[in-house]
Amino acid sequence: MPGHSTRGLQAPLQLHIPEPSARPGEAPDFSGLVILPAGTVARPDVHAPAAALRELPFQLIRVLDDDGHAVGDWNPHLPAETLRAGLRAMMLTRALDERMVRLQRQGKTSFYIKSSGEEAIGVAQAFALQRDDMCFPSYRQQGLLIARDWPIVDLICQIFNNRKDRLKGRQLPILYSCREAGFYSLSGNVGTRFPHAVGWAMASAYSGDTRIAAAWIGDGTSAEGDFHYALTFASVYRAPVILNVVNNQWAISTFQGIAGGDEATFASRAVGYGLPGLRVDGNDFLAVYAATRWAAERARSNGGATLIELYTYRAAAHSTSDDPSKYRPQDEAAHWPLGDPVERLKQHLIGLGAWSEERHAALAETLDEEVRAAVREAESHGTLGTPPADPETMFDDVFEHVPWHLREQRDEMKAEGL
Amino acid sequence: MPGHSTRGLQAPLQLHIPEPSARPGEAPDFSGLVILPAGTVARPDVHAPAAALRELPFQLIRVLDDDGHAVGDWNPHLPAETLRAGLRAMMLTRALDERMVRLQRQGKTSFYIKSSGEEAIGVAQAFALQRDDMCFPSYRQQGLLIARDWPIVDLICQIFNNRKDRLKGRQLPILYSCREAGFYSLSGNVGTRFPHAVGWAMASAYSGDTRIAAAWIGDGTSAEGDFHYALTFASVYRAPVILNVVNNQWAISTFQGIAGGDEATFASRAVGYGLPGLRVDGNDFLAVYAATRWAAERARSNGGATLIELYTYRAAAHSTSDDPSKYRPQDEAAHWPLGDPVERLKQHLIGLGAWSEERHAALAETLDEEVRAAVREAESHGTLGTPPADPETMFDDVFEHVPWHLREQRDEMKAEGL
Amino acid sequence: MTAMNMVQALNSAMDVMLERDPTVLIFGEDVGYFGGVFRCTAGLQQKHGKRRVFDAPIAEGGIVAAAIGMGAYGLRPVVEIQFADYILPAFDQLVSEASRLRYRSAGEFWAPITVRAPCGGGIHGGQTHSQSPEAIFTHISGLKTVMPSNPYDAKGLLIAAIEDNDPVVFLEPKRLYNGPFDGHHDRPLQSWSAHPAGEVPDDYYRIELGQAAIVRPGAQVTVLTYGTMVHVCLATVDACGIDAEIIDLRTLFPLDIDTITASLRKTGRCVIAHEASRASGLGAELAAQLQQRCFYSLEAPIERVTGWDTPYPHAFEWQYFPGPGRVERALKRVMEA
Amino acid sequence: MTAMNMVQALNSAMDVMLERDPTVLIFGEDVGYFGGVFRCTAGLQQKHGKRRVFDAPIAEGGIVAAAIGMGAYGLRPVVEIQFADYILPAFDQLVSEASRLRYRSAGEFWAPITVRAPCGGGIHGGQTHSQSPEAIFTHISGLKTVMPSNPYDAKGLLIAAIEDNDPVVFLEPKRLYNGPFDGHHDRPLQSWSAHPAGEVPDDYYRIELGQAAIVRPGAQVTVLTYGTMVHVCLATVDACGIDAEIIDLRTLFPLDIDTITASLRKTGRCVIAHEASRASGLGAELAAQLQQRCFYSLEAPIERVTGWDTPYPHAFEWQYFPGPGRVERALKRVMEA
Ligand SMILES: Cc1ncc(C[n+]2csc(CCOP(=O)(O)OP(=O)(O)O)c2C)c(N)n1
Ligand SMILES: Cc1ncc(C[n+]2csc(CCOP(=O)(O)OP(=O)(O)O)c2C)c(N)n1
Ligand SMILES: [Mg+2]
Ligand SMILES: [Mg+2]
Repeated sequence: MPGHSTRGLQAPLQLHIPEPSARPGEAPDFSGLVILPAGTVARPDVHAPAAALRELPFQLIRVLDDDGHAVGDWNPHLPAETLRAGLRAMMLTRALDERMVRLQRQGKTSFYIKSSGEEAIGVAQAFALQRDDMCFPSYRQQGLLIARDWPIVDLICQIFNNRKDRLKGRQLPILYSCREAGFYSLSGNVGTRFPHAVGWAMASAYSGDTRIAAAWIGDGTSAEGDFHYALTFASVYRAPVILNVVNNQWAISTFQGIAGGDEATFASRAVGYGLPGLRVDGNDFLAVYAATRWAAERARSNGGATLIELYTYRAAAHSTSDDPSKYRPQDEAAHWPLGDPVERLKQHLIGLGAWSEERHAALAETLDEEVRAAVREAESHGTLGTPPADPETMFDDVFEHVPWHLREQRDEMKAEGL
Repeated sequence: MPGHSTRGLQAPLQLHIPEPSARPGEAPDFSGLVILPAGTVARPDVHAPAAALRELPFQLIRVLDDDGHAVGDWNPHLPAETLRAGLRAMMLTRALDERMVRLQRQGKTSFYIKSSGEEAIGVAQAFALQRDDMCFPSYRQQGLLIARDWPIVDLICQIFNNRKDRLKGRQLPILYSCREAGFYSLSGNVGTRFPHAVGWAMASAYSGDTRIAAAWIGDGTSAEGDFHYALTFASVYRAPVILNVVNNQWAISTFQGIAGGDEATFASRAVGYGLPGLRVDGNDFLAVYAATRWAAERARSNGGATLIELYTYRAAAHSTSDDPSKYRPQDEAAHWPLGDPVERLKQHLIGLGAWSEERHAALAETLDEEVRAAVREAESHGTLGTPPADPETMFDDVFEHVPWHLREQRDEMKAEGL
Repeated sequence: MTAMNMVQALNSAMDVMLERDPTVLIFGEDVGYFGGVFRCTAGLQQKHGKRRVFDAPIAEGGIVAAAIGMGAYGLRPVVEIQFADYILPAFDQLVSEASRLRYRSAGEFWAPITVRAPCGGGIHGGQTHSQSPEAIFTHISGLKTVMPSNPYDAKGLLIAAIEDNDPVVFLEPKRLYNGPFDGHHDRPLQSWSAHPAGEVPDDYYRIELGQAAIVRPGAQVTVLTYGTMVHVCLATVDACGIDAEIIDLRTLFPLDIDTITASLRKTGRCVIAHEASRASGLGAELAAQLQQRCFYSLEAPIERVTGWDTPYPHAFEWQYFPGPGRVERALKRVMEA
Repeated sequence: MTAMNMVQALNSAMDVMLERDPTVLIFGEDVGYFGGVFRCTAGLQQKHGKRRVFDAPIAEGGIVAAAIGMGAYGLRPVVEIQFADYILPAFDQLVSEASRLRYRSAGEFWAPITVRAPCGGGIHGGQTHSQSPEAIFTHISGLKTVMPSNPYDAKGLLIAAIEDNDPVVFLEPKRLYNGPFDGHHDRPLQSWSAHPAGEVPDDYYRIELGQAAIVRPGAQVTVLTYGTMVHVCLATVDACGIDAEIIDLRTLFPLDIDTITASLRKTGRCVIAHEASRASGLGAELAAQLQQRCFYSLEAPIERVTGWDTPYPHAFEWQYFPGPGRVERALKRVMEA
């Protein structure tokens, strides 16, 4: 009965603050991860009811085994040619990332974000989607653009904020927008575009279109309200959208446990919305491809949305403004039990007899040169500090038509000689 | 590969808009609900790991069977005295609700919200909690206050916004605040206090206190970001809190499918956060008590949060501003397969030999008179239109101390003779 | 022409646009089958189908976010937020996304969305059904903010807002839905049927955004106002015999600065009236602009008649609401200065 | 006394309060083990334990909501929002809950929370790491808004904010963290070590909220400013030889109206300078107040020098930022008017 108290007998409550398994100075410790062998997860029919798939998000879909063989139900059986194209795109992504960070150190750009260790995600997913499917990425899926053959020189011009920067110097480096490549405008705010993808997908369905949408959000960012909005709307209206959570274990200095990842998998968030949730080895090109393909087929046949957790590790710093040795063991990336996506696909191709160490080294060199050439071309249009466009353009695009007060402010700026 | 399109072969996408099973003019149709007999759901140990409880939120915890017998593991075996106290509190809640709606029609107050059909929720939950546990209710848990023996005359004074309104006329009727009864300040915004409960519970744990928190949100409101924040923080910090979703099937005119309820149960939202999710027959006093007690024990022993879905039906209009016959079959409430909470507890008590129709009728009359007396007393302090306090008090409590600009505005108001 | 109240005029605007433009769709809390808690979308689902007009989850942020995504696809969504008080959970989506999308993508994507919401007080709605949040939107570069004061304008402005390729926050003074409330809460309710602006064309027409209306020409003092306060000011001026020029801003951002400054240069005196609280309200921007642009014409300090800087206190509605008495005394102060 | 930059002064304020008051706790994104992306909480978890100082999920709305709940319990949470740009997801919690809780419960519950956030531009942060959203908070009844301009004030104001029983939005101009930036981005960086306000007591002290500081007395014109612009205005005035009285508002709401109006009555001229965009910015409220309160003292229109009404354009930072050139020309216009 209310009022009846047994307080005296009760032990005090305690606040639980989750902690990662290792901090700087300690040995990396992934012993808590239970990773079952590749090929052990059954692949359900793409039309299976979500209610039949509730345990799936607690498993880990893997195709490439420790020896680089493709095994199990989820093996997408891609031709070697496609695999080589995928490898190339991942390697080009990596080459671009490496070069840009060097240029940042040289002061040619102010900022950069690498996707090291996560290249399979953007790339394999672009391969599994159709080219005109619409992507709503976070800042770590540059692989999408590369896989869609978007000219890297265009990206570098944005990174340099130079005269050819299509975004007119308005955005921080890497906050691209490439409508033609089905790549939605990025913003510094994390998470806000995740539900846009659902709206876009609803619009596609509304219009009787055949294009679907895909969106990416980080493990950390899944805590934002926008994540919940996206899942709710996707579930209710059965929007043709693939909602991806990239669980790279870290959100700047904060480990995934602070987003709830120690209590359940991010894929399992799907369960409560009646959506399928797939948890995938994000460093396994074939598994990422296969899971994305499954979700795309489901969406395209009016089966609605799928949540995919891409289980991976952020091998580099958060951004060029970050130093991860301040909050995690320096060599933690090297101990990540799921390896490196480029290395794993390479071994698989070699195992198939469709690739070799020599061809790999040669390709790496070619790609490096490709990036250097693109940098040279971009540099010819200016780097950091080169005015990207006429400052007057600053007043354009706030509205479709420049209103009186912005014309006035533009004149004021000109009169000030700025 | 990206770019390879098979558009021509694809069927167009379609937008899915969920619909309730029946609209005005149609026969109520609850045939879609699968309701298993009472007593069939096993009661896990209160310390069971959440991972072992993933199917629980898809079941329905029921204790009272169709004949009014208490059956199964979840039977809390409450003494008849407690049951009668619970029945009385539910009946008083109902009597107050009925009377207030009449007074609203008579123009003595501008607004009221009933909890008809949902009385077991506030009342049984108050009984399962300790009196100093902190409640963060929505506007439909007046039963909490009644079960905690809060004087109804105080509530009516707020409803009348009269001279004894402790909230100084600042709030719409029924947006109570009763700190002494562990009842947090209500606001017209739905959902916003749900995560406050988690913060409060974290504070209690931080302080080594023994008090836990409980919060209530509607099925419709579960779509707000605040719901996600609450679950995330509760999961991460293992906050001692009970998070209740009252699924009364409707959110004003919108059925629960628009909040995602057709795709999964609201209790199952717990799964993705690694929390236990209990789905309970909300019209079954004993089941509500038992489930709340389970969650309270778990929280009090540092086992963290539980999500409880209270499965019920909003038997009345949303509020006095609403006419449900405009959007649902007029007699839908009467067809609700889980019956009426007062009637069911009454039958159970009669079955136990601890109650009778006569005592019930007599009690109903006593309570009605109790309410009438309280109304008379409240009326002696004024009703709608009676100034609740000096208008100057309008400038108090914006800040702890009235700052200069509000003193100035207060003077301005006085000078205006308002 | 049909006699319409403001609810009917808004309904007609949406009906016309659903008919004309297959990319227009409407969603929001309770707007589908039921037709909205204020009935603004009544009958539209029945007429245009539930694909075009449907209920949304109670998630204002999700509603606006979904609308932005649809806008980026090429649709023209019109969403209803049940009360302007509840637009705040969508504030981040409006500010960080809707208002910036075109700019940051240099025109690749934009959000041609209309966000409708009933606003303002005078209906005994208490703290959370009475607010006038317009000022915060006018601080955001990239948003347009509109508030009509009568059925005729409501329809024409809503059509212009829906057709606009920028995001528009469209605030509807709910106290005006049924009649031109003049602030005299103790007098009988007026209805739109007796008001010229209650005569509304059935078909398509636009009232361009960015254009204020001089609803009463006058020579002695300029009154800048909008929404419900237009009628309060009109009634006050009629009663007190001051020859005020009353300007209904209609679009709150971007302002129709030419109309406003021309009037002030003529009268030399100004009262600004709005329901919203005073500090950093829209009246501040108006006063700041005018003291700068018309400094040498000003014969008296510009006065603001506004809600007090407190939450909207339910039982003291008429002490809070800036009614005719306060407007009149402000006019007199300005005239006497 | 120790030489501190603003980061160290803020850190010291929190350290002192964690030490003095067991109900003070700190959480936010990356503030725990790592000590915050700007290092403001560096070492505090190590010193006070992870129960007192810990990381939070990336959910600004959740962070503020949890803080409100803790405040209602009786704690005094200090939360960090990583950038002021990201405070918007918490806007509904700040407005609908933190700022109204005391009022609507007639004093039964309140939210003694401090919400810290780095704000402002000048650091090449682009659109979403450069904003100055203070104006929207100053429109909200029940919130206090503070912005320090130097280490000494930062510590004293933060302690006063933490001890305040009302919710305080505490905005930290990140461009000032390391030194008193005067707007000359092409000159060498200055550091706090050479500045008198970089000498900070190690112990507890308060600077009361609601009190502006006259940072440079003068007779010819009043300059109202805050945050980074204080230093821009000081440098400009030093360089151009106008005898301006520069007032650092420090608390943006409630304003220190007496100090402000006294100055304007003395000088008769006024320039308002802030980084935030112009329309409905805090400058509007200041100008509106002053033209009304000091009408007969005003000898020239009040000028506003502000960010333009566009998003913050990354590569045009120095065309956007209201630098010394613009301040100087505004001063001259006001002096010549
Ligand atoms: C709304 C918002 N809050 C905070 C930030 C600051 N921030 C930028 S990235 C980041 C971490 C994101 O982590 P995660 O989502 O895991 O993505 P990852 O960087 O690992 O790819 C944070 C907190 C932001 N950009 N936007
Ligand atoms: C933030 C916010 N959005 C919208 C509303 C309007 N509103 C009031 S009650 C309600 C329905 C809530 O339904 P539910 O959560 O199911 O609770 P119930 O009324 O059924 O108890 C709505 C939409 C509101 N009060 N606050
Ligand atoms: Mg991450
Ligand atoms: Mg409901």
